[in-house]
Amino acid sequence: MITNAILILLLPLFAFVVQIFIGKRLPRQGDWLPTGAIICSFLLALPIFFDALSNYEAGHVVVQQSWEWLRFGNLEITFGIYVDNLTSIMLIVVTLISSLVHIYSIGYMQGDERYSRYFAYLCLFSFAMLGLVLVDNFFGIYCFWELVGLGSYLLIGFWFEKKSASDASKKAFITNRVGDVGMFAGIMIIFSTLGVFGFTDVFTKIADGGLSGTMLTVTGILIFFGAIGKSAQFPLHVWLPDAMEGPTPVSALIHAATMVAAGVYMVGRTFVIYTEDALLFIAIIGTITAFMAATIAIVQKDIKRVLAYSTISQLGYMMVGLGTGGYTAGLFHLTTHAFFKALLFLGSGSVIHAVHSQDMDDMGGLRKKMPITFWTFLIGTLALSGVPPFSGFWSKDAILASALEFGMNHSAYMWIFVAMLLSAGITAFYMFRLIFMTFTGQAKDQKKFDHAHESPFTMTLPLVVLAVLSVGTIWWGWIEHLLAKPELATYATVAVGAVEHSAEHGNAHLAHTIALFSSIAVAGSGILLAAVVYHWKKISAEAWGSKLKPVYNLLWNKYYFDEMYEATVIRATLWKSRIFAAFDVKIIDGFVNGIATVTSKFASLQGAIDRVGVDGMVNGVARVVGVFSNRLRTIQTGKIQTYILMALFAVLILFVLQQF
Amino acid sequence: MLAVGLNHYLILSAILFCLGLFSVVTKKNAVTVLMGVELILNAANINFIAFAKYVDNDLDGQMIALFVIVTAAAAAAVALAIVLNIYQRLKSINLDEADSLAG
Amino acid sequence: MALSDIIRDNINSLNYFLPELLLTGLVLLMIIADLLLKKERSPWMSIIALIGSGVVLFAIINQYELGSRSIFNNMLAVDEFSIFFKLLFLATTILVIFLSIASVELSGRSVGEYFTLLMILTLGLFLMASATHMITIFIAIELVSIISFALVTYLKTRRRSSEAGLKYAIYGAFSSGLMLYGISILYGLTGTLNIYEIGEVLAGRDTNSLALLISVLLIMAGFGYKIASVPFHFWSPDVYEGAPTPITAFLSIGPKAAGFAVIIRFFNVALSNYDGVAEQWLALSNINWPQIIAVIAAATMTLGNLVAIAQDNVKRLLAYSSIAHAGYALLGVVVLSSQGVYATLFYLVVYYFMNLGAFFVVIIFQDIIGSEKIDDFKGLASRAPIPAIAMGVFLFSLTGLPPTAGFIGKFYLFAALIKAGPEFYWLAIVGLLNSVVALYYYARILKAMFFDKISEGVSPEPLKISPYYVTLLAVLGIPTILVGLYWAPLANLASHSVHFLPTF
Amino acid sequence: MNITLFDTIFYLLAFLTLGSAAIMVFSKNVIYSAVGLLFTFFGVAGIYVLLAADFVAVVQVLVYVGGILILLLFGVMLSNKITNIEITTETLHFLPASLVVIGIFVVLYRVFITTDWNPVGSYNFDPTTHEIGTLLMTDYLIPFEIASILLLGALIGAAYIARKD
Repeated sequence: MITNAILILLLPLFAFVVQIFIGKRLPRQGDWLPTGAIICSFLLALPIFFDALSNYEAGHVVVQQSWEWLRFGNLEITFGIYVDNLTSIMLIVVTLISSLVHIYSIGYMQGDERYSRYFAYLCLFSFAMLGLVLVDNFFGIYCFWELVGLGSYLLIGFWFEKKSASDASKKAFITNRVGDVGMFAGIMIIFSTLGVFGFTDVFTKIADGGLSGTMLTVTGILIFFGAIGKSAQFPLHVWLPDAMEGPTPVSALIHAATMVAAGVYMVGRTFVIYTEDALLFIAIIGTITAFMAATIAIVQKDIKRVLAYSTISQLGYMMVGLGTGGYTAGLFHLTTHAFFKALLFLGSGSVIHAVHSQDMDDMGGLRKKMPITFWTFLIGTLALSGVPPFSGFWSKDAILASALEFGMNHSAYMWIFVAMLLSAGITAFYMFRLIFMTFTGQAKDQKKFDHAHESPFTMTLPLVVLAVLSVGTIWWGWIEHLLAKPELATYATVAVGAVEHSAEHGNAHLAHTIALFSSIAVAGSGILLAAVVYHWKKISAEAWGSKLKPVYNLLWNKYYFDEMYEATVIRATLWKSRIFAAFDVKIIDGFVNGIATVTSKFASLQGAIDRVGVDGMVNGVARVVGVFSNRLRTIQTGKIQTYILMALFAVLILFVLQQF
Repeated sequence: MLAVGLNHYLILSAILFCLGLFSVVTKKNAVTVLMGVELILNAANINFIAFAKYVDNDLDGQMIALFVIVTAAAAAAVALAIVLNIYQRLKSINLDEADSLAG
Repeated sequence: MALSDIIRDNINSLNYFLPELLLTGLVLLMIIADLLLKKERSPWMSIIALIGSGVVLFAIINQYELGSRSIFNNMLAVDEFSIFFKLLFLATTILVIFLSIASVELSGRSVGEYFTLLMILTLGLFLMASATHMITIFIAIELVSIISFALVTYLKTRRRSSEAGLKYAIYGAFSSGLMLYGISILYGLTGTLNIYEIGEVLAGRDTNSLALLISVLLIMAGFGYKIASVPFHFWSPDVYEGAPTPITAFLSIGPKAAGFAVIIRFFNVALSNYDGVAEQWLALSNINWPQIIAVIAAATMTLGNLVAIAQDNVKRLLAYSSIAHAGYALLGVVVLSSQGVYATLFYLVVYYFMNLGAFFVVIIFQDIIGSEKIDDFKGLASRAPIPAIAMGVFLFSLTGLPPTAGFIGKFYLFAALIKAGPEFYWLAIVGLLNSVVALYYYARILKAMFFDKISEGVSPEPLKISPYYVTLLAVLGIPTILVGLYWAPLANLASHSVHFLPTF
Repeated sequence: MNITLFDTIFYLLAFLTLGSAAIMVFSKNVIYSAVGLLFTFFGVAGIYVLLAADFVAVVQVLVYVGGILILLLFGVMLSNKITNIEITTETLHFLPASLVVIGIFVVLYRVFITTDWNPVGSYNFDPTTHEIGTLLMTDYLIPFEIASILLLGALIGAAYIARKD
């Protein structure tokens, strides 16, 4: 098993190295090599997964091995591989979707001038993602975390000739980095207080009371910052919709199934370190994200952007699941969502490939032209909308139940459930809006419509596979026995007193029942409303849009988040930097000029000294005036003496500061 | 107070030091600025020699003063060569005119 | 000590002084060779310099076997700490010689003086790293400064170079004056110039903290000038921009690292007591100098990073980034633990690779397209992929992203800082925030190179990059990544080098 | 308290030093400044003698007056047209400079006055030349040698920069 795990990781790396250097010279530009490597990784992951599945116990560890990597002062850093049930699920998800995306890309990217480079990047990304999943410590997860960021940066900006693409990649990178800094700080706190990096070691030490109380809450929230960035949670969600500028298969891989899920995975992996307060924080962030993104998705016209906002929204769901204590539910949704969202993205890619446009106003009636795409897409939509018996229904239902149960236990937070329920309805609405605008009705752009055709085999095959999986992962039982909510207490080596199990099972059953029916109800009404508006056209969307102009504008402008960031963060940074650049120029000048008037008396005094002094006899009085006007005029930047003066001033300031 | 002791030398040196600083910061002419630097170095040397006599009672302070004089000569030579070079470029040795590198 | 003993000690010391002696011999040899050859652009001078450096390298490595010793009556120390720095300096010199051979900027100038001065400068750096007496510290710093003035002005017919030299000379003379005044006050307080004795006297007696404070601040003006830390950094952007680029690259590493060597040795030996059990120094009770350095470090990285954002000249941008990195490296000095010193040493080596690399890419592009402006870097990735990718690696490393060496370096620094306790948490936060800001301007260069379209009117033809350049890029780029993945050997070297006299 | 001859000489020298330094600093004519500096150097040399540093005083006169000052004057001459009568220098940011420098003076004054310097205070007026010569060849051998390299390097550098080619 350990060999499997290592090979899973190394195969893509090997393929990447070969591909980046000599890929262009290989037959078919080397596309078979990364594809083959990742498929091999998938095949190698299967035994691990079945081992986990057949072992029938939660908390089962398939592989755990670590090696001393280096010494760090007087303690050693180990670097190892840790595969438990959660990892085995993630391995399957990542390798499977990555394989399908590779295959799909062979068709989609055909003829691109950097075809071989594309596969190299894709492979690099897969490697990073697999490393992130397999690694057994915080240090390693951070390294791979950044590597994933790098991979996505390269892929989003792949068509860098488009300015929007290169801007988007930069935005994604920087936004992610903001979150990463928090995560880095959190890891630093863990390392400096506990002195270890390994997950198990850290959990053990925390369970033994090495870190607790507010400090632990803060640490948890800081680490969660990383997930806020990577999983596009409020308020760092702004990068994901822009990231749709990348090639569509990339969107499917990165922005549906893997990278954005990394944040959720990380929270799941480190679940036990979150205190109740930290979990509440996670849940609230998740709720805001889920609701806000869902409402924005209603008004989008770009097919990929609808899916992007829906992804953000669903990620919010997962966070709510985790935050309200529905550990299994959150991670279950991660799995099901990975499949059906990848399906939706690849399906939209197929549509875009056919009509050469991302704007839904250019589509319509495509059902007959592209039957495979339509039917698979429909399955994905039903899953996402939460229609039974498709997979999304079960996982979303579980999250709603968990939120409701949380609300029942803490009535102040009932609004989380309500917001989630509303979002579920909205989700169904905008997804069917998408279906109606794209696949049914009349073609809006006849020329594009005539040109449209079903996609090649390499592209439809992944669609079918994913559609099967979207139906097939419906059985909730398997995941329930694989993933049980971990308890911190199990890691304790010393007794810390009885742990109170506050779970009130009386509510659990009731919550499930209520959630089940209410979620079906809202999904149904969402779909119905979409049909009324966009299929039968009983209600005019435009009329309502103009009636609710302010709301529409708010949504259309995505709650003005980009503008807000532009206005505050980015501009403030630039502004600050300009101030500092001007520091050399302005401060001393201002200092001088500002008090110039006040000091003209001093000036004349100085003039008097000059007159009676030695040089006063040489130079006339008239000169003194010139000296002063000159002096006031010419103090400018780049002058070495201004620098010296400021250095002296700083010494004085430091001296005075130290006095107090 | 009038009888000369260590403090008198130190205050003498402090005044010389400040005059040197003032000259370095305010004079436009590069040569005058270098003169100001020499004042600063002289002020430090007075300190060294005074401390050598009153505190250390040894020659350490005098030795460093000697080395300071030597390095001052070397620095002055190179600095003046640079000043002459600037004069050939700008036809001026006013420091405030050498400000094309800025920001 | 009897006179004969002192003389015997001097003679015995020669054995430990071999690298410096060889370097001096090399300098003399080069002066003679220059007179004999006297042919413009003769490659012989650089070859002699390289062979000589190779010999010196062996002599330095040989010093490890001789063991630690204080030589020339406590004027200099030969210990792992100084050997580490000597190796770093020699590596810098060798690489700068290679860069200078390639540089178009320097062609047409007589090379004899250039390489001779470069070797004298290296000697000065060696002495800075091992000086243990205020006289040797002062005179070594002066040696480095004065020679650097000349080298910065080397393109004497170019206005930028002349102006940079002038500013550097004026500022250098001024700051050494301040430092000297500080030393004189310290001498008055302790009655000695030997840093070991200064440490003993200060530890044994309750000195006036006010006097000690002003003296330390003034001395820090001299040291801070060498490492270009705020508020003594003002000269550096102007000088870096104006100097010939190989010299800029040299200045941003050699004297800077030497400044760190002096700072660490001076502050840890003269102004702290060592606690062997905790592997930690304790600052003297009557002066809280770590606090001062912490403030300086925070200001240095913040200012460097913020101002860098507004730059549009890559060389100047790298100058500000180099200021910021001095701030990061100071984090290891603040905490006063051997782990901190070790982190700083590690960081300096990492910085050596990534910074020299970045400057080298600038040299390449400057030679080919004749510009250092970010705007002129647009679309270079498609015209010259190898330097562009190398630049990507160096900039990622400077940003501190894994899996590059820069990340590991920063990691050690922050780990040491946080381990030192809550007193410096604020500094860690400042540092972390800075690393976000840093990303922004490094990404600007990358964006220009990789994502922007080639400006109109510029031919999109691929640029010819000679194999010589590619080799040098590989020499700098591969370690930048390799150290990021497996840094144990370097970490061992760094931790081994924390030992300085008096040994503990 | 009696004012001895020794003290009188000190005050005279101090007045000479500071007075001529002030002329150097506040004069607008560079030549005047140079003359002021000349007398400052002499004054400082006298102070050295008072402090029992006869050798240093001689070196001060030789190197500063005979070397550095001449160099500076060359600098003045070469960087101005001799026919131009107004060899002047103007001043920059006078006021902030005054404030900062006065601040520094106040700090230094306070420090010097309040510090207990632990003076041992035995006066010896033995000529120091012999002892300094010995020290230069023994204890201070290495700085002495570095200084020679320093001068060599400065020579090469200065010659390169100043020569026309």
